[in-house]
Amino acid sequence: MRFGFTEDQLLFQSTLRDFLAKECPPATIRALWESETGHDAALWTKLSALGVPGLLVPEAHDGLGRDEIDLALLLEEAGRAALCGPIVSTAAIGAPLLAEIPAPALRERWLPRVASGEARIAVGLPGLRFVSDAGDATLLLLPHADEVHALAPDAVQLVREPASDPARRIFTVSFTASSATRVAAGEDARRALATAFDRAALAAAAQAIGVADRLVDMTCAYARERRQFDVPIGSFQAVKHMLAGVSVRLEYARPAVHRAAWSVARGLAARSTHVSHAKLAATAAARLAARVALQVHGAIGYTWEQDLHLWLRRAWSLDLDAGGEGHHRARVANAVLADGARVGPGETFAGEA
Amino acid sequence: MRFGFTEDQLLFQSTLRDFLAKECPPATIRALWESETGHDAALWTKLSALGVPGLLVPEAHDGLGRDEIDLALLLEEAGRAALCGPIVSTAAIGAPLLAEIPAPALRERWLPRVASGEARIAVGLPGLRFVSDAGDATLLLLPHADEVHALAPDAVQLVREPASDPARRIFTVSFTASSATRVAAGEDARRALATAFDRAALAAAAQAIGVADRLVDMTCAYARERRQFDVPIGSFQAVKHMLAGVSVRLEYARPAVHRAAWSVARGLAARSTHVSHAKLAATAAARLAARVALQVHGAIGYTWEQDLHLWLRRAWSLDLDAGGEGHHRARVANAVLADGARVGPGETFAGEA
Amino acid sequence: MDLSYTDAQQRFRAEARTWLSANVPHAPLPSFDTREGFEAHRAWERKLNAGGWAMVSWPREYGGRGANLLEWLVFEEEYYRAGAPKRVNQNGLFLLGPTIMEYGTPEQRARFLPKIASSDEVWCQGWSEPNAGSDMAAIQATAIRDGDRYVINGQKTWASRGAFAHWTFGMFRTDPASERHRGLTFVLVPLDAKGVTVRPIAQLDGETGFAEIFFDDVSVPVANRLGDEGKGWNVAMATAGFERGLMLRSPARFQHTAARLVGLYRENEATCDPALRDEVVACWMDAEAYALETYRTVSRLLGGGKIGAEASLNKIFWSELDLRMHETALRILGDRADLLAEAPSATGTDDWLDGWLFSLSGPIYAGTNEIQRNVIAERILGLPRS
Amino acid sequence: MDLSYTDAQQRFRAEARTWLSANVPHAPLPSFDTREGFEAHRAWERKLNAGGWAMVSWPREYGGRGANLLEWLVFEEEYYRAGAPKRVNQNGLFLLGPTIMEYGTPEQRARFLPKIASSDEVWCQGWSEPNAGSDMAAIQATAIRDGDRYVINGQKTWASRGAFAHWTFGMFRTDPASERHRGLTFVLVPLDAKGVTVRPIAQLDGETGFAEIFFDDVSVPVANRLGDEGKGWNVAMATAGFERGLMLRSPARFQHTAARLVGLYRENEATCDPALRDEVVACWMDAEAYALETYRTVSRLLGGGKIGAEASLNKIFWSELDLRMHETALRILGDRADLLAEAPSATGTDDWLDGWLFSLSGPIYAGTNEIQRNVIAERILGLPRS
Repeated sequence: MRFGFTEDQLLFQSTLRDFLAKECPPATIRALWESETGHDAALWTKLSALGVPGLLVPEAHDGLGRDEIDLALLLEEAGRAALCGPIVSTAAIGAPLLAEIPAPALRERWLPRVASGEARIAVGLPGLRFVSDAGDATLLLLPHADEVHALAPDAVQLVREPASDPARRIFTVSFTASSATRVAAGEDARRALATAFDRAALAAAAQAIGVADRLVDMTCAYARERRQFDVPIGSFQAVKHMLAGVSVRLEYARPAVHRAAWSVARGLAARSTHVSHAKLAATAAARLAARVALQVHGAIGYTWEQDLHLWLRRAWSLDLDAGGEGHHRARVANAVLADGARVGPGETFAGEA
Repeated sequence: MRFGFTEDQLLFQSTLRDFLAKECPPATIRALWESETGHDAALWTKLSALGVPGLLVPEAHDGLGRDEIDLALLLEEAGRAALCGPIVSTAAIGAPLLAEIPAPALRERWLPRVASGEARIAVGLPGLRFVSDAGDATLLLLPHADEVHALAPDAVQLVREPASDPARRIFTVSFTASSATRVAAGEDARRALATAFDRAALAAAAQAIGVADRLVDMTCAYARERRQFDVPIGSFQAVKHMLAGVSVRLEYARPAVHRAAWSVARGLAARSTHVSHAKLAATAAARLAARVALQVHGAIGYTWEQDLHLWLRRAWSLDLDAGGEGHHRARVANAVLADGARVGPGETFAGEA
Repeated sequence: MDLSYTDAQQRFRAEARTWLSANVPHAPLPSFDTREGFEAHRAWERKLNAGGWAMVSWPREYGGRGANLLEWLVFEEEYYRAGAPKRVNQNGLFLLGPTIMEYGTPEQRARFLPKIASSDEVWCQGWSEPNAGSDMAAIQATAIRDGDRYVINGQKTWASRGAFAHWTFGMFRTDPASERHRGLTFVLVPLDAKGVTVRPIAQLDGETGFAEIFFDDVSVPVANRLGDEGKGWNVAMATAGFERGLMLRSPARFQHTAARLVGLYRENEATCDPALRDEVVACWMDAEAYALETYRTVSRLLGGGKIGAEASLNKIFWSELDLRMHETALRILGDRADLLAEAPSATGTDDWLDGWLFSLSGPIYAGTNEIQRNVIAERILGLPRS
Repeated sequence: MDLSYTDAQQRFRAEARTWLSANVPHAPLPSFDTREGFEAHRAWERKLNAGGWAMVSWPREYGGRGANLLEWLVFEEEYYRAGAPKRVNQNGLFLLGPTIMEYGTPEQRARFLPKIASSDEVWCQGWSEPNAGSDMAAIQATAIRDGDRYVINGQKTWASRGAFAHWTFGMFRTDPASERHRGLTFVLVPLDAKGVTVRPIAQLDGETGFAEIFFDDVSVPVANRLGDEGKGWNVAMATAGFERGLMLRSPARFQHTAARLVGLYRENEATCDPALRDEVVACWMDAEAYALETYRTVSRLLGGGKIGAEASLNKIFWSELDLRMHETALRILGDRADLLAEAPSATGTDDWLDGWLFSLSGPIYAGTNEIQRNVIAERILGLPRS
């Protein structure tokens, strides 16, 4: 029992943090917003050199062969940089889904190209209306009935759905399913899609933690600098207590996300409950952080030119990705209120054995 | 259109306030707590001299013949004094129910005795488990199927249900209904009981306003006096903003209670919706006031000897009287979400014509 | 207590309803934070004024119809019920107008009020400065007396509608040696004056909702001063009272939103989170409470009362309510909540997204809610200053 | 990251479970804020200590079993799971004990710790004074050195369990000329000493949960001082860290409440407000989050980390959670929520009412949550002092 990361994992995280601080400043995010595809080939090449796209790709396919615990750290850093796009759709969802479905030829063909940064995968998930990052994907994995279908970009019809968060590139996707496009069916497909959904929700949760961290940091920095009534506004108890309230919710969301990552990595039975808890807690913390950040910044935070809204928009839109509050709350409720549910002290890690 | 009280009504209210401040100080409330019946004959005699028990009794039966608007003002003052008992069960609920049911002989016999202070009425309400103040009533009006039955104290079995708020004198009541005890049936009984329920909920709401007012006053006084860190604690923004938050909820609950009183007095179709809104808003404001009052007082407020808890207990228990949050929320929801519900601007007073 | 309308009030309502139903544009106007939308909204204001409905509570000589505040509430109800356009000149109509009525000379009233009513002159407020936000007494922009003129220098910011407005009103330091709220004077400045530079600022929604205004030796006649020299703080506080208080945010606005929210919930009830039912109902009750409290206040004012620090209660209540209603609407919309209007799947999402973005500014503008809580604590509850 | 228990930890859990299941009293003990209940709880503590379970993380020589903090968490889980009694000597076990371990001399450890473990000596804290609540540095009670003794005068208040406890620990001003947090010394005082008067104070629930303690020329040996003279603030801060931090409120306590809340909801699901379902689930998640964060903290401490200002985060989180869980339970109980245990209709209401009344004190004791928010803002977030 050790609830914490290895030196190696922490080094991986700080390397990413430094890399993104340097290579992915707000100006880059704004350029991605303005771009046609929301994807920056140069940045992706550099991320690929770090192994990011292939983080969850088995080493046999030229990936790093890491698990969802490393993934959570990666995505916290992505959130901290307000970066999304293929770092989520490909590295966090597409690659591991591809690795899981029983289609060896497909894996052989695509996984090395994911790891090299050459291919980007967009994934449709059961129950979700939109597909993220479909506009720039080289491969689409899409659900149809209880099957998974693999499609080339020219075999699908995409309709872009512009959103308030320009980083959220979502599409309505239609395609003709056939036996030629089917790559998994039945229980295999159901299991793979369910795990992919959990990974998507975990990805949103982990990003939300990074987003909330960054919002707190930016807002504290502003509150230390900005003076009114001849003192820094951060010396007012109203400001202090709002920010302290964010910290409380954030610091108790963080371990829920890390635990969910562990549960997905180990394929635990309670995985979905843990993921839903993590998503609810992390996106709620991020939303609260956004609310307080904007209130403390005041009018300056309400402008397009100030960078704050890069993270505000992420905090708001992560909540909408990979299942909303109601869906995740119902998943936890169904588990916790079920007959024979084991919910008391000593049960938290009882399923790990 | 005039949303406010007459000079006469305001004088009535301030007279009551002065009277209760003098005749019903915390020591009296504590004595009522300790007493067998929760009823103080001497105080009741003085209140009777002011006309309180017969406030809603028609003048023809020696009452003041006033309506629920005056009643709301009376009960705000009762709340401010932490006084309940027959001022609620008899004056607010029992007397007007008696006046409404089509049983002239019963009215002739009891209403003058209510007005004189000689009789006290306890009322059972449909859907409610307990009957308040039954232990000291001279007459009980109890629902049975869709009928109202009138019973003498010796014809009912009472089981006292001790509650955390010693001012809340509640009983489980059982009795044998017969044609001899029946005083109303069918639509008459249903309508009378429904109005009685609304009056009971209005009574709780009006008391809650008075309770919240008093809690805010006491807490502000304490925050001005109590010093920590060499300044009055009321100068800390944390304390200020908590109390300001209470004020906001309280000042927007108050007019909802006054409007509900008007609607009950006029028997408007939307009466029940207005009463439920009033009860929800007023008890929520009182609960918030209690929460903040205790937090600002700190440990001293957590003692039995400090008077604060006289009002804390009222704030907590009024929420439980006359239908809980879920019941009242459902009543409003059913009205607002109904087909053809008129809910937009210009509809607030559309039903008064 | 009498919560029924008089026959005269009913007739007034009927008249307003009839006129609005005949005249309100069928299609929504473009946003008034674009040049095109700004002019479309001015055209609507001119039509409204021609019908005598621009500001019903003003005297007839200034373009009103001499209605009392209750009738004004009734008019607002009909206005929102009709789905009529937003008021592009709200700063002129609801803030500056009442201030000129109270502090202006007869000449100023005659000069300015009719053009406010007609929106021939659209106003923005010029109060905030980069270093004077919540701390408005930290104003640094100066208006130095030079004979019968003031020469203005400095910078104002967060002027809503500033990008297209014709005039601004604000406080300037006429006594450069003064500190805090002393030595300030309320001055009206035409934005086409020499030395004025307006820099539009893009908002969260991408539109240029507000502007910075730079003053470089801008000369205005002393006749543009409202109230006495050095007494600008008092004049501004009266204006702020109007803003936070009655006029800027009439209950009808929020009741209209609440009714739309009820409709949205009913449309999506089968698919949305069931917990939202309680939220929708709570929002409706709060909108209703805001109306009730406003009728109470208006009754008090008609009886000779004054509006005071309790305007701070209003500000907090409506701004939190507006935010909560829009948040609830977005939660009902679920994964479609942040679709822009042009998104193919945005049918039925109406303008909830834009409304929500705007509602986020509610707890900030017109004095942050933190400042309002200080006011409530100190001026209503009598708690000591820090 | 490894979230599975070792075999040794599993065996430890099994051993604790077996012992507790054989020894935990079948019927609840009377409240430890009555004389009878106090002694019944002491008897239970003696049994616990005889089994070696009083304080598993202490060294064996002081009555513990040398377990590490992870095992302590496991023990707490089993303790609450078994429904075992509240810890009457929690101030001694969880606050003073660790402080003596850190600041005490070998003699003090040998003298005090075993009697804490056995509850032969039950402790109350003597920190607050009438004028030193949130502002603990305003302490006025004095302990004046006289040779090898301190002579103590003054008053302490809000001493939980003070009515029946044997000893108190607290800060006293040893330098009468000193101000604020300087010149304070941490002293242990037997409550049967000459000159000590204990006045029980009745709480909201009517029980004498706390007491005032008056000191009138009370003489104690210098050996009763913990840490250096004048350094009491540092010693006390360490104690406060234990209180707010790990020990006083182990996650099992709240997970036990959350599990009971889940059960209560399931029993009443058919009749209670459906909105409560979400509340119950939210409470369960927060209790789970508190456990997760505690395991994370313990892992960090076992790796050599220290507990610092983040203890203030804990304090806020568990106190708000505890309140919310009990409020939710009362809302489930509806009109039976405030029935006393002796009420005929109180079946199935368990002790939720008492638990709720106690939970109300959570945001107040151990440093108000307002003080904790200041600590978080200043020491974790780096915001400037006021």
